[in-house]
Amino acid sequence: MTRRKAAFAITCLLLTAALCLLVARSVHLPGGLGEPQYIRELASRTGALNLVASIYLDGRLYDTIFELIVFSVAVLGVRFYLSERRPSHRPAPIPESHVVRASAEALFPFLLLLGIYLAAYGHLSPGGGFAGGTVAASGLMLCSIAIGADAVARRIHRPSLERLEWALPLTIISLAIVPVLLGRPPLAALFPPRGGGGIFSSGSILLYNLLIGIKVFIGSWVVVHGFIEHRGEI
Amino acid sequence: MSYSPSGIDAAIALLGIGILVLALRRDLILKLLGLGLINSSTILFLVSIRFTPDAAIPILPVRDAGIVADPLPQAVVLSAIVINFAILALALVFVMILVERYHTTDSERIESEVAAEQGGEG
Amino acid sequence: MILPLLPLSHAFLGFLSIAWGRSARATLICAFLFDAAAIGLYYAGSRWFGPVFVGGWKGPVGIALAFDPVSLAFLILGVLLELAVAVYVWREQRRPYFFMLLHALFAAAYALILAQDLFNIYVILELLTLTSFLLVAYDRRARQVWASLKYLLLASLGMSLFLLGAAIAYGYTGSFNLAEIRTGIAGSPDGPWIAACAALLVAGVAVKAGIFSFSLWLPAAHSTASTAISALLSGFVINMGVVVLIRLDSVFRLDLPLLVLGAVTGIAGAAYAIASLDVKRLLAFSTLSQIGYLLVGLSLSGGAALTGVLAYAIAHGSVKGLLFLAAGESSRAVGSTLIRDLIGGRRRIPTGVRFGLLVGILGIIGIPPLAVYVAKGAILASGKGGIDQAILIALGVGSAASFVKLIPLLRPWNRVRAPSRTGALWVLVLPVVLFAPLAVRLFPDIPSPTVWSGGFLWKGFATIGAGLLLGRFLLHRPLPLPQRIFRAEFGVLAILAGFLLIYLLLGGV
Amino acid sequence: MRTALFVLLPVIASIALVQRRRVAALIGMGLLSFTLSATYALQNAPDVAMTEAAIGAALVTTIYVLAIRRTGRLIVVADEAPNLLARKGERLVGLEYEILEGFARELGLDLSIRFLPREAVEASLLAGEADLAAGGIVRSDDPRFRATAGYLATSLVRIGGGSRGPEPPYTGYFSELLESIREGKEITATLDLARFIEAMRSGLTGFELERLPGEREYAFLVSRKREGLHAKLEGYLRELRVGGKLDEMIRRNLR
Repeated sequence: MTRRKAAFAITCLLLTAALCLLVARSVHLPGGLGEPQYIRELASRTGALNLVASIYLDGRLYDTIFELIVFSVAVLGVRFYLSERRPSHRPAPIPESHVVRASAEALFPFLLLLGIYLAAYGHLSPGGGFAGGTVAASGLMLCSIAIGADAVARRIHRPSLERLEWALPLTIISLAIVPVLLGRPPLAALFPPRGGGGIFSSGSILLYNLLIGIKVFIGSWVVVHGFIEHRGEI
Repeated sequence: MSYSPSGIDAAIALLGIGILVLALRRDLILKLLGLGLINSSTILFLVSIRFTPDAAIPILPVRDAGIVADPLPQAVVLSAIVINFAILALALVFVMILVERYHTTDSERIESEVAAEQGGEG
Repeated sequence: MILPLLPLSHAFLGFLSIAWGRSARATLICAFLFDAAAIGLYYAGSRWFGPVFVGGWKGPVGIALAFDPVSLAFLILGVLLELAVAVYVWREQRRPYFFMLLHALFAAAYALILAQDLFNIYVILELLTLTSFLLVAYDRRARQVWASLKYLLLASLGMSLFLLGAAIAYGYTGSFNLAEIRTGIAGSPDGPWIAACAALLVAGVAVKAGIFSFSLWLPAAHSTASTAISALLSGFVINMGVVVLIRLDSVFRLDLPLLVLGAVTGIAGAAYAIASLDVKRLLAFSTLSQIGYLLVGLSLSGGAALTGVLAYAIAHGSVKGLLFLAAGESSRAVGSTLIRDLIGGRRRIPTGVRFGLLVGILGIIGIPPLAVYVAKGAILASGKGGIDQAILIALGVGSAASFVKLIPLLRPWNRVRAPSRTGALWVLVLPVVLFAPLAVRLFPDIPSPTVWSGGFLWKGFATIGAGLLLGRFLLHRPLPLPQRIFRAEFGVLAILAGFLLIYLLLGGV
Repeated sequence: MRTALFVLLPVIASIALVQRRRVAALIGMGLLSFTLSATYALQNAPDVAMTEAAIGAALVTTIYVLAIRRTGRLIVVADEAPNLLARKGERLVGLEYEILEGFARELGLDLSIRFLPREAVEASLLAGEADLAAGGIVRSDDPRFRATAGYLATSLVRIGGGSRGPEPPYTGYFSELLESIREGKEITATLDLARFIEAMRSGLTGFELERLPGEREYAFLVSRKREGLHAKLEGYLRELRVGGKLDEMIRRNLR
């Protein structure tokens, strides 16, 4: 039995090493390939300063929408697969601490604002809807640690939360389809870019960033709340 | 000439470690961590593959008309990170369901118990 | 122009079905009508089906979509199974989330048949993995959850390898677009990266495509899922891996790896199917062996063979969907999925279900007027003779031999009246029976005179006869096949070994 | 700087993933994510760095930490007993529940209560599936278990010429028994005071009732092998009794 295990481990080791060496051996990219040609077009077409956001929410919006579907399906899935399992035991309560509570109260508005800023300025500086939504949700998580998840959950209107879970992806998909009705290619930008580097400079990227931010804020909170209710089950 | 590792080398090393952990550790949590490592390694690989040392970050305006780093791999990597998170959350929920049923996270023990159940049905 | 709407409308309906709650099942009918309308528009010669860059972006930034014969064939198969599944689950009390998953699955599948961009394919494959993973475990039974978690672990590893391959392709050609990668390769046809890139991409997809040694998770997942889901996964979703392989085959020269992988998959699948005691497991392994047939057909490339492959995918998909639905209904009537119990309790299997089983089994072993015979003939006709011809015939023998065990179930004459859901079976029986006349319209490339010539008919019957004899011979002689390889820990090992095999076959060393 | 990080990454990963303890591995992986994030920032990818820090490092580590159990569990098997250990909506309430929760907290364990049919409770404890058995168990001299000192006095009532032997006093769940009583079915059982009162409330009439002689007490059962746990629980109960806390709990739960 142990010999079989050792043989198994050695085979794994050899095959993994072979894979890594083969990949490493065949990839020799010269550094300094220079600037890709599409960059000039990118900047002028979307009006966004952040080129990554231009690609993520305009050029490759189609990928992003599928990614958002993956995220939404997963969030709904976490709720669905946890919902019919009442916690099999009551986990020990998180110990109360005044320090944690005070710092959570101080940090929560700050994190929320930071999240909104990251989402709203995603086309001008690094950040974007996903990072912003997560940062804002982390403020909520901090509160659940400080004053208890149930207390936080009680203050959130559950039906409207559940409605938003499907309404936001529906809105985003509809926004992607709308250009067809206007006679343009699907998933084209909704508004023309204004340029100039202001907050409304980049057509629809701001809108998408905000919608994704809210979606991610809710989604990651739902996931984390589910895990808090079922904490310590593994 | 002295050798200095690039991001690609680091990514491939991480990939190897991740695969070994996925294959050899029996605990499901560690398997998932190994999978996370594999996913991270592909992300590092993508970010490194067109890396140019003296390029500027892909946010305009670019200082002194230098070249800009390729934003495309960076944009697609964002999708990959989110997808990996989504899948991990569901995998953890499934591990919870398995633990509730079999009281263990040892993959080989779960496998044996599942096989025994199937045998029992026949 | 409307290409992105095909998948996006499904995603839309998916979220809508959560909103509609109790009447969620109606969205399935909406989706079916929409897709059927799309096929109708295509045949009416609409110019909306031209290739398109989403959002009007060109170059590496934009995502290219195209609707070609491959897309059409798989769209038709998808619509067939969509209708069958919709009819099947109509009476079941399912939660809205179930319908949402179904829609997300179809959204991913229809996006995949249009995709021409490696990263787009990666994202879609992840969505496909996620939804099939959730659907397999939908009833939350521990066995299903474990099968589906194993699937997830291996599929995620596969997807990482795929993304690595895509990254290498991007690094060298500066684009994820398949056409631009093809141009890039044509520019420097013997770069050392090409073999590694192709091997990573193929290994990644092979995990999803049900190719042997990569897809060791498949039998457990396909056989433990609930009936409708098994039919959908085995009939349709598994083909999505084949779609990606067809796309990759147009960029890299994959003939040799596909031939070898196809032969191994076909033979191993048939061997394990012959040894199965459980009807759903038998069907799942038979899927493996049929995928092997598809890959061998694909390795023959060339126009006619590709048409044959597409015809085969539709034929096999509808037959396998039919078989899974009929087997599911039979085991519901008998109360067990073991073949022994099914044969013992066959008096309880309703007549309609038994008729479905009859058509399915005759169809899958390749009895002439039915679907699979035509498609097999089309693939055989394009073979150059020699080794691949021999492999194709051996696989045909194996697939006939796998079903010998089920022959005692085929007694349609004694009438059994019992409530059963035969509506969905009819949806699939019709295309299986009427495939031959339809194929003339669908696939004008199929050389009908050759397929229906005396020599081919003779060959077909001889293959089936040999298969039946082999199956009869092996009926009470259990094959000594290792069952340990289906355990979780072997999956990773098998993927690594498969990667090395492909790399060597591509001449990478 | 970059090169140093590239060397550091595999080192952190290999140290993290050979750890025996999951928590240690998890902390290592969290650290790795932050290092990766720094690497991305140094490779001209600020957006990726931010997303990796927010999702890959923070969110992923959070859900892992929440999901895995850092503490052990105190597994208790029981059948529901009104006012002692009962479900109220989704919560658990009752005297025994308060005692057990306090005890589990003192041990630093998570309390996990599994409800079983009455006849399966002792068997489960014997099979080593649980640490304690609870749920209105009347103290007896069963040699297979260690019973704690009684925490509350009670008595036994036999209904309908029920079982004379010690165990089980009834079969199935108590809630099923109540259901049968409400439907007016014939039942035979031996009930303790708490359950008997509940049964009367549910309309138990027209049965032959017999109060068994002798003073009885409610207690917890511990497996014979778990001497240490038994001693700790005895100590905890003694503490509650001496401090007057027990009386207060009894008053609160059994008005």
